[in-house]
Amino acid sequence: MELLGLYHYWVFAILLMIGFYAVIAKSNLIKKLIGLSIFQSAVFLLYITMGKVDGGTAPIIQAGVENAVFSNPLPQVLILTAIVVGISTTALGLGIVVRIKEEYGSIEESDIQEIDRR
Amino acid sequence: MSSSTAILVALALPLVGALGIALAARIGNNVREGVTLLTASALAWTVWGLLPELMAGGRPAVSLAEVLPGVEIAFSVEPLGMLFAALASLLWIVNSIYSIGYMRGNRESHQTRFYIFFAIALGATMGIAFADNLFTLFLFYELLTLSTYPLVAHKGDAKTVQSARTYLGILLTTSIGLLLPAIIWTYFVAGTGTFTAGGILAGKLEGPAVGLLLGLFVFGIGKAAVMPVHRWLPAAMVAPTPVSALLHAVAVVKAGVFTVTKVIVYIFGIDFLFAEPSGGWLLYVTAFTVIAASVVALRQSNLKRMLAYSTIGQLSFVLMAAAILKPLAEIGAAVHMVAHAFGKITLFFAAGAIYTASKKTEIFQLRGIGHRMPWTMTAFTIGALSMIGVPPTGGFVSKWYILAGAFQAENYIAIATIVLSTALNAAYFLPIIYLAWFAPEDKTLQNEHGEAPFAAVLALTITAALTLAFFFFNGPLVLLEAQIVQATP
Amino acid sequence: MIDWSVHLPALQVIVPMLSAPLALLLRPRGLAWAAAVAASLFSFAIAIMLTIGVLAGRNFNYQMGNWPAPYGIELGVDAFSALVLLVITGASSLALLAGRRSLDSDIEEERQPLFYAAWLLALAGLVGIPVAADAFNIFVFMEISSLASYVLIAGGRDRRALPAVFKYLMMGTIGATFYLIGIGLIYLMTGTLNLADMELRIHEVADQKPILVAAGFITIGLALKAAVFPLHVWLPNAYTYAPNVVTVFLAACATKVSLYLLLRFDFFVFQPNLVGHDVQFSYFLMPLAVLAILIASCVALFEKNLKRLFAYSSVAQIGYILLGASLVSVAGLTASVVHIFNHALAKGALFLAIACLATRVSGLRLENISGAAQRMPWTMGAFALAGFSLVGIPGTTGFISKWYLISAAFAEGSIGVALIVAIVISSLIALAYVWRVLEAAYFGDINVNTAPAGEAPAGILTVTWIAALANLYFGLAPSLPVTLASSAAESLLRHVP
Amino acid sequence: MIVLFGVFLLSLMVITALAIVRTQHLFVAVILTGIFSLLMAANFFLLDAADVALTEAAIGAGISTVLFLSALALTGEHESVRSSNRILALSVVAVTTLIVIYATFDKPRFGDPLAPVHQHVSPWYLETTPEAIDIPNVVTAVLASFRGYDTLGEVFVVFTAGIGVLFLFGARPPRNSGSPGTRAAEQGLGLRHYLIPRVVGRLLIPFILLFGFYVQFHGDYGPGGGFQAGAIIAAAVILYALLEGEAQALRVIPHKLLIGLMAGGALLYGGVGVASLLLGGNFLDYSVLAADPVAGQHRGILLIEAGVGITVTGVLLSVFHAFAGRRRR
Repeated sequence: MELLGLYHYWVFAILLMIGFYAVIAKSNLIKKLIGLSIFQSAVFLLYITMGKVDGGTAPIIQAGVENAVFSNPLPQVLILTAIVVGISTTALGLGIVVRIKEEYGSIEESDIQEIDRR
Repeated sequence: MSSSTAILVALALPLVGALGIALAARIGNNVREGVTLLTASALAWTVWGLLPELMAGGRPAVSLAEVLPGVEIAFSVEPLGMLFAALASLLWIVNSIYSIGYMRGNRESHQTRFYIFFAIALGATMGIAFADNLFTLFLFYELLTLSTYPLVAHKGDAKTVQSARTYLGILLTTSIGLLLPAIIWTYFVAGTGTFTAGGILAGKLEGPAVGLLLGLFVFGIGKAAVMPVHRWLPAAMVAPTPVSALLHAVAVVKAGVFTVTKVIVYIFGIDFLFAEPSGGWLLYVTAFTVIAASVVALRQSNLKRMLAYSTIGQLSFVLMAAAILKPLAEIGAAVHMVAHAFGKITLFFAAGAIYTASKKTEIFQLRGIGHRMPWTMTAFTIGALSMIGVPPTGGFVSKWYILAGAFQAENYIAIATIVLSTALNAAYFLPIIYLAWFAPEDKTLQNEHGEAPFAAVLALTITAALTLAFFFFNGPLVLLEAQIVQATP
Repeated sequence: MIDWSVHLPALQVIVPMLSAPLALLLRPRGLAWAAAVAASLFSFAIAIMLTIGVLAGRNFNYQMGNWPAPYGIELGVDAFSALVLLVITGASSLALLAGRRSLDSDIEEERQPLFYAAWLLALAGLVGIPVAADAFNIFVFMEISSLASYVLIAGGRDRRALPAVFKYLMMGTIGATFYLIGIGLIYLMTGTLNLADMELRIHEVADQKPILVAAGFITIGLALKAAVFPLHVWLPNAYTYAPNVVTVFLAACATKVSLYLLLRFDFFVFQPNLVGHDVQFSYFLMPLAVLAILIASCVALFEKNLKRLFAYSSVAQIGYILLGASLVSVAGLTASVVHIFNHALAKGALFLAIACLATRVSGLRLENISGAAQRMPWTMGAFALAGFSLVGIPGTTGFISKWYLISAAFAEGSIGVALIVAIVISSLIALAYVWRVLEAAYFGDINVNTAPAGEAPAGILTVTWIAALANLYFGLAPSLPVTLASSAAESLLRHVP
Repeated sequence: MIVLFGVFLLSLMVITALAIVRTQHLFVAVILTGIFSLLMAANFFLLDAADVALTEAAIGAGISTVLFLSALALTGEHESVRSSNRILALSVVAVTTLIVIYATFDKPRFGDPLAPVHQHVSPWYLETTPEAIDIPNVVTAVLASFRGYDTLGEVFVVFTAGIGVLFLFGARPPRNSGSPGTRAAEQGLGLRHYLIPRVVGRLLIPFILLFGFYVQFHGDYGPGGGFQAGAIIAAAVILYALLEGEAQALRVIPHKLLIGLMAGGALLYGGVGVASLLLGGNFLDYSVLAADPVAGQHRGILLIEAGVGITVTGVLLSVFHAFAGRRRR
């Protein structure tokens, strides 16, 4: 269990790294957005991981079941919110990318900089 | 009118006047000039009305607002400020008369703007004169800089704008870069910036820090034109002559030396500074400026530029007198401010009158001009003699006091500087007088002209008369200024 | 009878927030503007009432849904938040009042309801942050304000607005996510999200590595959003290509809110708990602040596009705010907080004046406004006044900030002197770049092709002058911001051991 | 067993993420992102986060993929430049990762019931929910009531995104190149000519809708709620649009109605808050909505969940139509 816990945190770190790398290094705007959503997903993982309790179940209280162990509901609530925030950002980002394509004819950052410099 | 009301009225009058000028300009030019003259007279009347109370030892004061804790906008009248305000307000009347002649004679554009900013500049001058603390002083100091900028850049062509940029650049750079930290430092160390007889820094600061703070003040107050921050003054000569005459021979530059003197007397305290060796450099720097400026003046061919360098020398002369740090010399400094004001404004008026009548700007063009413009050149001669310090002119009186102070302090550098600068002054003024009166006219030049417009001649006659009168009637002034040093505990 | 004054903190947020969908539904379309103005003015009024309450010594705490903190979400308003609220709602109201015509020309009529709805959302998001006392709630409102700001900036006519927004979106989201990671780590160690509760419980955390890392993530994340040098790269283009009144709004308050948060977090949560954090905080921020002040000012000096020029100037001014905070003293923090207020006034007025110029001049470049003052004397007058305030000429708000900042630096001894030199140099550079504009406008030759035809419309001009005169008023009678700021500084420092 | 499964899922996620970054084919990348989200959802499920898993599946794998694909249709599917500033990226990323891993050393043990996270606030939620709100799903209770203000904010985030996309696409494209006629016709028809998808789709849509409503109203008892339901209902309509064509879908739910839904849901949520204000409570204090506080909570949660569902449906559909209705030039 201990190892699994650390593994979760490390996967969080690795996913964070992969997403962050894509955001910085990729020139394609869509790819950047994909990177951004991986980056955010990693954070979701961090929160949900910390909410887990050994032997717990989803925090839904059932009648007649006594002494059930529940996982922590709060991180789940927070991440529910964060997921929705994430999709909102992605949607807006995609909208901007489409508009950039219409105006510039390209969605490569390097091309756009080139066009603006002219 | 109570005296504290009088202070506020003196501050507000020029601003109200500026508004009045703007409105009157819609009616007509004569009304506009009428408003200017009216404002100037009312101001002089108000300011001079304060004089009796001052002579009796009163110190009227008024506080407007506390901007920050311990930092107020407050005003008070003390002898130095009274002297400065009285001088500026009196000369504004004369200068306004002159302006009418000059501006119309030269068909200058934007005359309304000119009169408006002139009035604002005078308002700022009053604020500086009556400021009760460093903060208030700084406020009006910057206002003066900004309000004179449009006057300097009046012509608006590329060369003028370039000069005006130098003007503004140096004045604002020094004030924000050096004066402001100095002021905040003072408040930080002393907890206050109120001008107090005997100074406020004694015991709060010591060692090299004193010299450093003094340096921040002296060079931060760029208007005092101590070398090397003097370059703005020749640059400002692109302005119309009335501006050069009142502002750059009296109001602005005197605001500079006035501020430095006030800082020395009321912030440092002369005894504290005298006892503190790290402040001694001021004497050498000013002495150097006196000599160097005079040498440069000697080499100028443009009349106004020569006068500008002469002003730089004379300003440092006042500061050097203050830096002797002896009572007689302090009085001499104050008296010299007045004497130089009368003399220099006369000289500028004359230069402007020559330009208006003949469009001549260079010294070598002045051969024999005395016969065409006898009034003007007589006044010029009186002004020049006062600069050199020949009796019976005002310049003699002040040099006398300063020399006495220097002997009192046994300060041989000061004595030598005074002697040498007198010789140099003579060396650059006497040739002009000689050319004007005794040299034959240059026939190749267009010489068909007479005197300048009546208003201009009237003005310069008045100031020349004042220069002479000051030699005989300086008693009350000396009495008044003696209060500064008496008040020192 | 309901005592509405209790509900003020909640109303501050929900008034603009709920007005947004209403503005979207309004017919005819012209009403959207009116609705936005009304909502904005209303929230300005609420901010004023909150300020009055705070000045009277009242403490506003509000339990959302009546659930006790730290279980429910708490709102709280103190002097610091009141000042930031005033800035936000004031800037929004002025910009909206000024902006009708200007926006009409930037944005097609059918898109306007959407635009005003986005504006109100941005306003709601921005005011939601200073009001909130819950770390995660702050994140939610940060996102509302960010997303809405992206929309507002994307309304710019120039197509370069789009890549600028995209960059802003990327960096903003990374900043917010960093913040979220930091909050997560703190939550992991303390089990709470309420700021006050957090402060108490971090004490009990035995090992502080995660907290230290959290401090790093939160500081960097917020620094990204606050455009702290060198994380400012999104700012210049975003401000430059946004519609002019949007620039007014955002330049006055968007980065300020993040700075507010940065200070609040560092002083309320980290300083009291992390050993030596004050020193780390200073060593981290002070060099950045000085670099920001000097480098950004220099860039501004050589910039020819007016809006970008002042955008870089904003980066430098953010440096001033940080510099004061990095001294970790009452005087320094007072300087910081006062400057948040004063800079908003100066920059707001400047960008309003630029918006005025934009009504008559196309392509806001230095060469295009040559001689503009002759045709637009009122506009340039306001511009000059606001410019003086930016430089710090006495009698204007900028001077008050400089006064406090330099006073605070004097207390620091020899480092202080170096800081003063930096402040003074950058003030002089500011003078130079403001003057360059003024000189072009006042003494440049009129170019027949590009010169403005006449003065800006009276409406926008009036608002601009109100903003410009506010610079003068608060320069001569600064007791309101100074009182709020010094009380904010004291409450911030009370948390430092 | 679960441990092994967890490790397997996590490893798969890392591999997928790497593949996403490496591929130059954006279509592949998007589909992989969908798979990534599904893996993530499965992992959430393992970690007892049923609600989050459902949301991640519906939004991350479903809606997000649809949006990416519609954007790709407008922008092109190939990434032409590989990486621009790799060194900078690698160094920034490396530093960040090291810091994160440094932080993990002192983290409480995974799943430790005594960890501070589980000690302070969360037991209170678990204890208070049965008595004060009386619904089984504690996540819903926290989401809708204890932290209802966050959720209100969240609805407005979604609303903002909807407004944003509509605003962006309200601008006319600069040039009308290409052949709009054929393209429009194509779009208008959808998959109407393909029999099998059409029949299968038609069969599916009612069930999807039904499931959506179930998730909406069953959120108090099991995993689910407005966000998930909104996403699912939107998915049903999107499927309909794919089958019958854009135009037909818009005929069923016209544009104006969509905007009404967007604004209406948000207003409904806010309105509940204002109502509780007017009834003498604090903002979003549902207890005052009925004579009995618990009944009031029930009523409040029902209404705000409805508001959430309405807004999410409205926004997602508006965004979808905005993308789909845009012509590629």
